[in-house]
Amino acid sequence: MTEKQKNLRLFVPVYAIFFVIYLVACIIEPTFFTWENNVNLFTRITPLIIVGIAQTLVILTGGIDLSLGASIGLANVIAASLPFVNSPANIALWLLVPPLVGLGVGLVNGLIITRGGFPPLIVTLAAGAIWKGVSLFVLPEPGGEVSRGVAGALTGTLFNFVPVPLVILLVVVFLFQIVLRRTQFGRSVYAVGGNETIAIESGIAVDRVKIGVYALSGMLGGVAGMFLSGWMNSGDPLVGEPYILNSIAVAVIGGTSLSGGTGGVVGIIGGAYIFHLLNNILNLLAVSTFYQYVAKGLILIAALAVTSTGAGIRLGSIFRKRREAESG
Amino acid sequence: GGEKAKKTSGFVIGLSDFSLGNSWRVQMVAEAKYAASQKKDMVKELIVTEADNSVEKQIADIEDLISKKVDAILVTAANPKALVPVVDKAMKAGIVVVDFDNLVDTNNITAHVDVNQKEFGKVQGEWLVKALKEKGNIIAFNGMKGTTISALRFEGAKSVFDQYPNIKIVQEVYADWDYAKAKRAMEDLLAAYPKIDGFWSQGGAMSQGIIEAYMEKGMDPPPVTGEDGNGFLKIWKKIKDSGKYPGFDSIATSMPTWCSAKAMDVALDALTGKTVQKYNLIPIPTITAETLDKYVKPDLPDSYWCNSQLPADIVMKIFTR
Amino acid sequence: MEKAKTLAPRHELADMLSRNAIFFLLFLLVVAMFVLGEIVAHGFLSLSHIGAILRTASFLGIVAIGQTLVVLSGGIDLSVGPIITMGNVFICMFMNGLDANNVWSLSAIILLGLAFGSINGLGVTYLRISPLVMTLAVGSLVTGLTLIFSQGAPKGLASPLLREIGVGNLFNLIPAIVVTWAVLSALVIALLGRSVYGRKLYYAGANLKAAALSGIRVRLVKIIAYALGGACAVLSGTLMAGYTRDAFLGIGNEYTMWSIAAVVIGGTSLTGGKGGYVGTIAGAIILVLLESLLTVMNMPEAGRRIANGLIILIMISIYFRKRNRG
Amino acid sequence: MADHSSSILMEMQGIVKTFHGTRAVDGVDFSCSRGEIHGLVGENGAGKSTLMKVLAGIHSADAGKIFLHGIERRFGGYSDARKAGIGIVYQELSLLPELTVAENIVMGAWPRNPGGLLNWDKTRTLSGTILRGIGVEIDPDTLVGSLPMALRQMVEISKVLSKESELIVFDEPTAPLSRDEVSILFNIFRDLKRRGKGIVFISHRLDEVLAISDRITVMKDGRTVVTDSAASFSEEKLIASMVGREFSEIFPAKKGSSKDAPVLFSFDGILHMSNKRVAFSVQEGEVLGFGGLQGQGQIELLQSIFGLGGCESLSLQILGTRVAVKNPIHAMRHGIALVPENRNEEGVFPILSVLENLSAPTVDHRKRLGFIRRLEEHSVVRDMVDRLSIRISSQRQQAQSLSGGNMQKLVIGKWLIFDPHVIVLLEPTKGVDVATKQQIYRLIRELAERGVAVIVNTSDMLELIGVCDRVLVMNRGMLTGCLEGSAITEESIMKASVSDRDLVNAGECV
Ligand SMILES: Nc1ncnc2c1ncn2[C@@H]1O[C@H](COP(=O)(O)OP(=O)(O)OP(=O)(O)O)[C@@H](O)[C@H]1O
Ligand SMILES: Nc1ncnc2c1ncn2[C@@H]1O[C@H](COP(=O)(O)OP(=O)(O)OP(=O)(O)O)[C@@H](O)[C@H]1O
Ligand SMILES: [Mg+2]
Ligand SMILES: [Mg+2]
Repeated sequence: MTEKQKNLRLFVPVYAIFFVIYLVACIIEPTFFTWENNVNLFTRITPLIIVGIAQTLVILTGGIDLSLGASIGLANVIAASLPFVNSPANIALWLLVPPLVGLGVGLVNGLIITRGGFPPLIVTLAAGAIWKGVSLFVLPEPGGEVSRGVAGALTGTLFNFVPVPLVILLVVVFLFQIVLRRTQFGRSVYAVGGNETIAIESGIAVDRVKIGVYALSGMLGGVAGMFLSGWMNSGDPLVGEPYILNSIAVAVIGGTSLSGGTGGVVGIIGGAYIFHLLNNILNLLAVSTFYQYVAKGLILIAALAVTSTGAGIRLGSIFRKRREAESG
Repeated sequence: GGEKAKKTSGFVIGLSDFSLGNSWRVQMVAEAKYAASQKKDMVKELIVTEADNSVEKQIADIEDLISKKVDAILVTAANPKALVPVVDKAMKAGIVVVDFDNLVDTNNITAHVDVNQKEFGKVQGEWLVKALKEKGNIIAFNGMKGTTISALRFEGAKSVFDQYPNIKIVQEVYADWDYAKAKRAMEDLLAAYPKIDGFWSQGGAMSQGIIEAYMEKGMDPPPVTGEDGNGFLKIWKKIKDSGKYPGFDSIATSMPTWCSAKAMDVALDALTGKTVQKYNLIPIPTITAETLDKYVKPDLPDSYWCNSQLPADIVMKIFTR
Repeated sequence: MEKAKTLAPRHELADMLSRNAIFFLLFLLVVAMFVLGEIVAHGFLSLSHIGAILRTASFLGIVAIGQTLVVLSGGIDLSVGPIITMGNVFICMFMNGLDANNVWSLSAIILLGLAFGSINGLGVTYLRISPLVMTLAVGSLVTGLTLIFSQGAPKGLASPLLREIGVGNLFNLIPAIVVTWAVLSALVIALLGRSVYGRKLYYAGANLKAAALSGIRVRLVKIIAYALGGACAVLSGTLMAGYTRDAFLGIGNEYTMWSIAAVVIGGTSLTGGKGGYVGTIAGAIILVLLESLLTVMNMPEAGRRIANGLIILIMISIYFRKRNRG
Repeated sequence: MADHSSSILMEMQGIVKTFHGTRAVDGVDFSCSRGEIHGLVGENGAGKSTLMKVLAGIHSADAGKIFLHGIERRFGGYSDARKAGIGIVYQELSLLPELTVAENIVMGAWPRNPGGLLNWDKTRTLSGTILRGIGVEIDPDTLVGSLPMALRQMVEISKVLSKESELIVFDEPTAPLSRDEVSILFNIFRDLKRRGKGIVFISHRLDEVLAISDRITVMKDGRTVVTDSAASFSEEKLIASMVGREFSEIFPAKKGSSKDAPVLFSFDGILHMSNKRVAFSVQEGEVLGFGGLQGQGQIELLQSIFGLGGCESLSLQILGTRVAVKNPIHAMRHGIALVPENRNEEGVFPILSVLENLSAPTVDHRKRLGFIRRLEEHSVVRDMVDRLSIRISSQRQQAQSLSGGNMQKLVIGKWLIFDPHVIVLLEPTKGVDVATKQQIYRLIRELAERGVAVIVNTSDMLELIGVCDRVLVMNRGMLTGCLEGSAITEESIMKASVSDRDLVNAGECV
């Protein structure tokens, strides 16, 4: 099998599922296929795509980041606590501070994980609790305010036509596709996730790569938090909570294996869409929210069953790898 | 919207609720549904969305209601600031928007339907101060951290307590209006504080939890403020009738579950071209030991909220198996 | 071999000491926290307060039984919170406040728990979905079903007997629910340490392939772990209904992360195959004790979160320092 | 020696390396000159790999010095050592199966554009050139995970060759290679040698070491036993210095031929990979071997006996009774056992104890009301530990703290406790030292004598010849050789393994 075949196997199912849902939605609900509704969807999936990429980076190294919710939350409340007059200096501040805060959160995670040799799941779970505490300290209850100018810039349109969120999400996905595919750091991410010892023995600075992915993950969390503060026009210390697990689900549906080393960001857009399409359609169909939970659960299971490269085993496949190998 | 004002029937109304976490909110939605069913001639459909306490989902819900081109949106907001842009968007789309219960921090809205939450806390606070003879250590039980209602009610109460130097709030607890959380916190507080003179509780099911924690330890509960949940009123009545706990007394303020129905009325008025006031205040009745019997409904379930416009059969359908 | 035999006893003793060192440590931590509580608030160490803490810990402890089994099998269960809520809501609906309904209600609720747990297990084993996301999806499903069946307003009441278990005391001293927890703990500890199933669980968690190639039905073993996880969660939700009498939506929410934290603090490895329930008991007590301590210390929400995070970090740094030293 | 010192490339002096109190390397001197192939042999765990990892900067030595070209060097990590001109082909392959051949070869030193981005075209051409240079034709875009082991080994070698090192360490590179491939590798060695590179060659195949090396060092228990020119060693002498005693015969005596012995086990099925029918049987007292080049369907065939698939229309008979086997549990119900090839992934439970490891397939045999009879378990395990002389300090010791050979004994031991009628052993002595090998061979013979049908698959030709009473050779999913008694020779096996004559189809094999 070549790399191209593998990538097809990873990413085709996501987009297949996405298109099926999308088509069905167009047929059963006319308001679904309006430009307005699609712009709404771009805006909604953008933060999920950003954190999906963050989580993908970490998962590719064989780790996991459960503190993403906290970095989103912290950046979000800090963005909403910054002065909100439309001066260029403030805008620069507003664009810089939240990602840097996220970066800080991620750096600390990376340092604890690599220096202590602790399991990422627990470290980020604990660190997440701590940073959430800090967010609650910064802004105990939802509030604060964001400059409408900046907020508009993030969620509005370019040239009165192109939705900014669409631009953001395409740029981010493209950028990280390049990072993963064409940079030494990106390739090291795969090596570390594939096998840490081998990565070390190949002369890769594994600890630095790990610190790098957690830092990037934190930073992307910060960007997502900033975006959300613009969209919500305010801050909420707990806004990131649902993103913790949703980012993992999106990464996995997007074709990244939780055991690390395989996957990428190409499937993320499809994954994020699958996530949000459902609520959107059911809302448009005026189906009770109660049923939305059930539908979400079922579609998730279905999507995961098709795309997941989970660690379970089929008995007959214990030797499968070798068999594939031997038949060429 | 001007052109819609000509229509007098067949309205589609959206109700965006931020959470269905407790029986008050369920009854509030039921009131809206009941009101809609009573006005079938005008309301063609009521679409209820629930945001699971997520600001984001609520914004998305309202956007979807706008895409759906509903005639009016009733909204109770997860966060006052966050919904401003999306309400603007709805207004721009010519949709009538009425907020109630948890208001949106904007003036670009058709109308507000408000219950004065500060007053709610203040009435309770004033009563407690009097019951304690202006002196004593009290514990404040708040609702959910970060919600406006909880904050406003506490603000109202605190404005009272601050006037009395001998009233001391020794601790603030956030128990999410939840029975189990309040009771669990009480078990710790009873260990930590040998004597608490009174409780200012925002209500919900918390007051019940506080009282039962005392009773299960065989102790005499001090004065506890509360809300008009039937479960709490029943216990209160039982205690009062038994005469076994002389130290206890209470006051219950009431947050009408029918504020949603009221919001719908206002919205319908606006849709049919009647003039509506920008700001509509619903008065808060209070229940004291004297008027308790008038409000408590021994035959109805605990989860029922007594300040309701729902007929008994619908209440029974909602709250019993 | 002669040499090995003579050496064995001393090794076994040293082995046992180092194996159990962590339990002494956990025990010391519990004692220290109680003492600290007593210093902060006189009455913290009273029998009735200890009882109250143990009672709250029971709810967590019972959920964490399931979580421990699942984690040992190499998985994780994020659906326990929703399943607790489902148990809590449905048991009140089933019992409707009548003792006559006890038997069938309990059986039905346990079956429900087993069923949803099994769905987790089936997804993880047959559909090969990572437990993290599978149980997340099932959690969403369960939440939806609970809402649909209760229409958002939980109905019914716990029966008097359940109520007695939830709030009553044995000999006016020990909460009945703590006794229930103790009995369940003894069963689980025996199951893990002595039974064939327990052993197979460790095999499956330690090396799935090797277990499968040793003729162990690894899928079945895992499915049973998840099913028991579901059963423990509904049981906990049921007991919570005994404590609160009515059902509450969202009552289980925080237990998902709490149960994982209890398992981790108790020293069970999240990669599976290593650890046990004794540590989890301590983990559950420590978490509840911390919560209680922070309440009497009047700690704001922000501080609570930070304290919870710190205790987990401290515990893992202890475990891993030990491991790294060998 | 004098002329050596002038061209000394690398010298290590007094190297000590301790792991948690175990002295893996204990004061070793070692050197390699330009254009020299230095063979390094020793039992498992003697410290060979550890010494080399110290050289490559992967482990830092507790004591001792390393000189390159007479200058003392300290390496902080492998990248330091690599820059200094040291390359290492690891014993456990250091390839990532999910990545392409090209990327594996350049990993850690990706070719880049002036802009800093990786240059994939260059990566492909570069790796393609290197592969062709060692006579291998693979598409550089192939995923390593889909290559057979022998090719993977070649990729591993290319990986190091791509770095243009001055000193290259080959740590057991020949284990998965066939004769032909070994000779290709040796040609590479000679070429490197001609170009003045230094080579360290580690192998348990002593004939190879003797054939190619200029000098040989023997290690034991972390120390050097002897270093001398290869010409002064014979195989016997090497073994003697490795194990510290004379070694008369590694292989136990075979059973004399007995055509009329009853048939214990017979197999008949159609192999998926070739769609060809394969049939064979095992007689009482007989050890049946499977040979041929790697990846000719042997594994599929043998795994299907244990219910792991690979064959269709499968018909197995044990003592003349037909048994249906769809999964390992069925197989075990009929007394079939399988010792997998990949010890770490498929054999042991590293974090569980010796007791739990040995007990795994048979826990169900010792239960009462769902609980384990612990005393019985303890004594059964103790008996097996004694019988195989597994070196442990306690039954509760974790398996991962055992040496490789002892781990292998755990994997075999757990199936001996199971007391099988049929046992399939895949590469039973992979990575196991001579002394342990001898023990395992005795065990195999003993099993056969006790009436167990023993089937062995091994890529070690000498093992096939020395252990098996009958050898079946496979090629491209067909049985192409059936050799017995004195007919089992290297030549006949080699001939059969490239033959295209399907013996089953021709009716020449049962
Ligand atoms: N990373 C490690 N941690 C602990 N002990 C180790 C480590 N690596 C090797 N050892 C131990 O050091 C000793 C030497 O091992 P080494 O791998 O060098 O042996 P070897 O001679 O290469 O054996 P083999 O022929 O089996 O490859 C053994 O006891 C081994 O178990
Ligand atoms: N990774 C490790 N961590 C801790 N101790 C180890 C490790 N690897 C090996 N050891 C210890 O080192 C001891 C010696 O191992 P070594 O590999 O040298 O054994 P050996 O005598 O060569 O046996 P074999 O021939 O079976 O490999 C082992 O018994 C084990 O206790
Ligand atoms: Mg060894
Ligand atoms: Mg080695």
